[in-house]
Amino acid sequence: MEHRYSRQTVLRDFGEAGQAKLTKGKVLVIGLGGLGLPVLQYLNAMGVGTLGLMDQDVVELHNLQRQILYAERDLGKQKLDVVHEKLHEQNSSTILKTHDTFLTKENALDVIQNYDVIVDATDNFPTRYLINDTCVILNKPFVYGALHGFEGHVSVFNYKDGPTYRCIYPNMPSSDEVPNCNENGVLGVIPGIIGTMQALEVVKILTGMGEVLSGKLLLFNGLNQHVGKIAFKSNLTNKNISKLQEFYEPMDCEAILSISAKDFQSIRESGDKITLIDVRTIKEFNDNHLKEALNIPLNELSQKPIDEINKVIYVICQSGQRSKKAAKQLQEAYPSITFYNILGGMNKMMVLCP
Amino acid sequence: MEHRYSRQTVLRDFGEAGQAKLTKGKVLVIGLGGLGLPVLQYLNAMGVGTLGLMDQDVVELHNLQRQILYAERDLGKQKLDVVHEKLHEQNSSTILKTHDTFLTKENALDVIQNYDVIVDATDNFPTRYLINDTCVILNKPFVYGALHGFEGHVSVFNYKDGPTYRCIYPNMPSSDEVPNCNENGVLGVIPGIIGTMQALEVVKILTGMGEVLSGKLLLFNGLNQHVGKIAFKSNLTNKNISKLQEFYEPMDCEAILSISAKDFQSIRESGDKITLIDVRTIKEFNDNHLKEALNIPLNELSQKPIDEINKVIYVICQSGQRSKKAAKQLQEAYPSITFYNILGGMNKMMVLCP
Amino acid sequence: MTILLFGITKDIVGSSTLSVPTSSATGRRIPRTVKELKQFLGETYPELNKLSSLAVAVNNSYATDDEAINSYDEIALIPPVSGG
Amino acid sequence: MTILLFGITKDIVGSSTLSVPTSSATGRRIPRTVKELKQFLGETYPELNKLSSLAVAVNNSYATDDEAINSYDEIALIPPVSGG
Repeated sequence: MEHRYSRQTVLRDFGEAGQAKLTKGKVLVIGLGGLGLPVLQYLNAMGVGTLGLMDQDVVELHNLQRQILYAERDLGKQKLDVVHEKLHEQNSSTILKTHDTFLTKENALDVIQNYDVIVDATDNFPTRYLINDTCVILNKPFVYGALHGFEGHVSVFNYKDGPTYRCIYPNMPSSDEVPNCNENGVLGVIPGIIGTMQALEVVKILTGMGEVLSGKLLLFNGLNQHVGKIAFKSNLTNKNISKLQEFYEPMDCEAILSISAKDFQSIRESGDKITLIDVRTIKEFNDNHLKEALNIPLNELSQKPIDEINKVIYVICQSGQRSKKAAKQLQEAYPSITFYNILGGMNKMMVLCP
Repeated sequence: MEHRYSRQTVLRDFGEAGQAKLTKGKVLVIGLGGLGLPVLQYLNAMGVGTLGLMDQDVVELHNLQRQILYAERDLGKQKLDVVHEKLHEQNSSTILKTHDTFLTKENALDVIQNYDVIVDATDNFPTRYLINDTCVILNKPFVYGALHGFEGHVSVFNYKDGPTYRCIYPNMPSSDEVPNCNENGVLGVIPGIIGTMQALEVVKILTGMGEVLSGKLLLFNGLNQHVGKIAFKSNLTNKNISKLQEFYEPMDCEAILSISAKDFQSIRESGDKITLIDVRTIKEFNDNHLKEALNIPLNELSQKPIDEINKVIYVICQSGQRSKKAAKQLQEAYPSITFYNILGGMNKMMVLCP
Repeated sequence: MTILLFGITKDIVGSSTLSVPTSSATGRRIPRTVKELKQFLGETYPELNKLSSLAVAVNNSYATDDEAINSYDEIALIPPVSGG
Repeated sequence: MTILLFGITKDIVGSSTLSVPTSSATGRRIPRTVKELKQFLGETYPELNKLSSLAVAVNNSYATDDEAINSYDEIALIPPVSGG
């Protein structure tokens, strides 16, 4: 009587059969931001059996304006951890698989092959093209959503014989022609509208209910709630991709490499020589620090020259926030060095090596 | 630099001016269900200054399929409490006003006059008509959303000179012609799509940005993501309402009256004679109970006759869930008696009179 | 003429569209106004007659009972819905 | 002919629609294909020329560069967008 999904299983076009198909479904959501969160929250609520989560960012203040899963106390935490916890609390029956990485040319085929439907909830072109090409190679449908200001796009690419992302946008725009990574901003509620529409497409693909938005690009204009659809066709060249490109541009919008505290600890234990900059204040540093760390507080970073003999430099702070900023600043100043931000910072390191 | 709302204040048509208008805005959301939650979560994320919450239901298992704010551990809790806590954690700057009641003919004018925009996120016709009439009397715009299966409606009624709900649907349908209260079910993600569209209309009303969906009924069909708009005009008769009707049908979809534990304790302290039925098991009852309580376990309720000399009977259990069922069952069996469910049950009473 | 059905009307008819003949080959009277259309449909689907508050749109505009309809009009039946 | 602008094209032009003259009163050549339209617009808004991956829809269908356009066509410029 109090069946959890009774409000939807009662629907003639969905029913218990639809629910059973959701339970069997495996969906990977790439990106835990404005689009990925509503997709995950609704699919989890509705009873999709297996959900894959992939992201490596931490929760930042400017995320809160549209990423409604996060609370203020989550600032600085790994998105992956926060989302995993909240989704489990929301529906303990869902199998949640976490992928603590960004999507790369190296891992894309391995990860994506395990899922039935992929959701493109990223914020940058390189990852969108990588998702497209991987899905074409593996013959997986992917549900696309993207935003610009008050506008949004939704479509389902590579669904059965349907067209792909490259059938509308054959080549990746160069970085100076179209703003990347939300540089242009987005009204907070727009990703909610687009993300929920993406979740609906996932449900239609998994259950076979209704008409999948394949071969049509939905254009939403938030200023007047106008919804248009553009029809487009498959271009066989784009359906015949057999391997990934040699090169997709850096995936992380903020272009900072990162390393988990655990992996960093393994490197420390390997005995290799490490260059580690701790960007906390002198006081914090004096309270506790890793023995190989060199202290350069964040606000002094621009005055202190870095020895360019280093190939790799790790950067740490208390939680991973200031070190991210520092790594970004250093990466711009010293392009010949590779900087890694240590995720979770001293907070995580203290747990690993108390 | 790390401005919380930077992703939207950077938008030319919104800007710091739009943000300042949101901060000043006062929005009442009536109903903390499938529609009300995404409206509140996005308006809270975006920085609307004052949000009013109104509902008196508890979280039930079948809510979780679409009401993504709730976690499994919230089952049985008052929606109002859970939503208040989560919204505060999400944005501690928002002024949250809780209205621990359903909207009634008695309180509607008093409550609604304090807000700039009203969001109709209810699940029944009587409340929709009451909201409409109150907003017409007080000259407030209200953002309407409603659902049926895979479909949804969105519109803004009574916006400036624009038409009202009665300009499309002049009279309340009788209870046997159109299903009320989700009897027909709804696909979990549809309220997410409609609710986020409602939130967008609130933002447009508060900021003056874009075109408000006034004089147009948006029809969303989830099966094919088709969005249509029907134009309609004001009918002056409907704009000239000057007082509420004598009677709107019972507001709570499940038609059970309830009383807060605090109010019930006041009645106890007043010394009036009270008839109280405790529907917990004999064991629970023996462990602890209120001294005037009569024990009839829920599963024996149908066998034990109730004395119809009582005009009012209060019903209690541990958390308020079983007593709600019991009150419903009793109300149907004894229409001449008025049954009240004690919200929060013994859990709340124990705090009030340990 | 084709009629789009929403909400409970779709459930009553069991389909999201309905075709109404525009020639009198069947001998039935062809509806010329919104009111006649409602009556026409009510004969086949008596449950539609119960809907006291049924909105009808002609070419995406709300239409009153006396509005004329033609075979090329786009017509939609939009009953109130209550879910939330 | 009226052109609907989306994404960055709207930002470049500063409006959500753009009107292109369909008579040659101005002496400028009237665009007859999608490609000519892009060139025509690029003369007024040089930043549009930078968009290597700009989709154009004619009457709600994706159109290739050599597709013919007429004054009564509904045209939309739809550049890729990246936000998420």
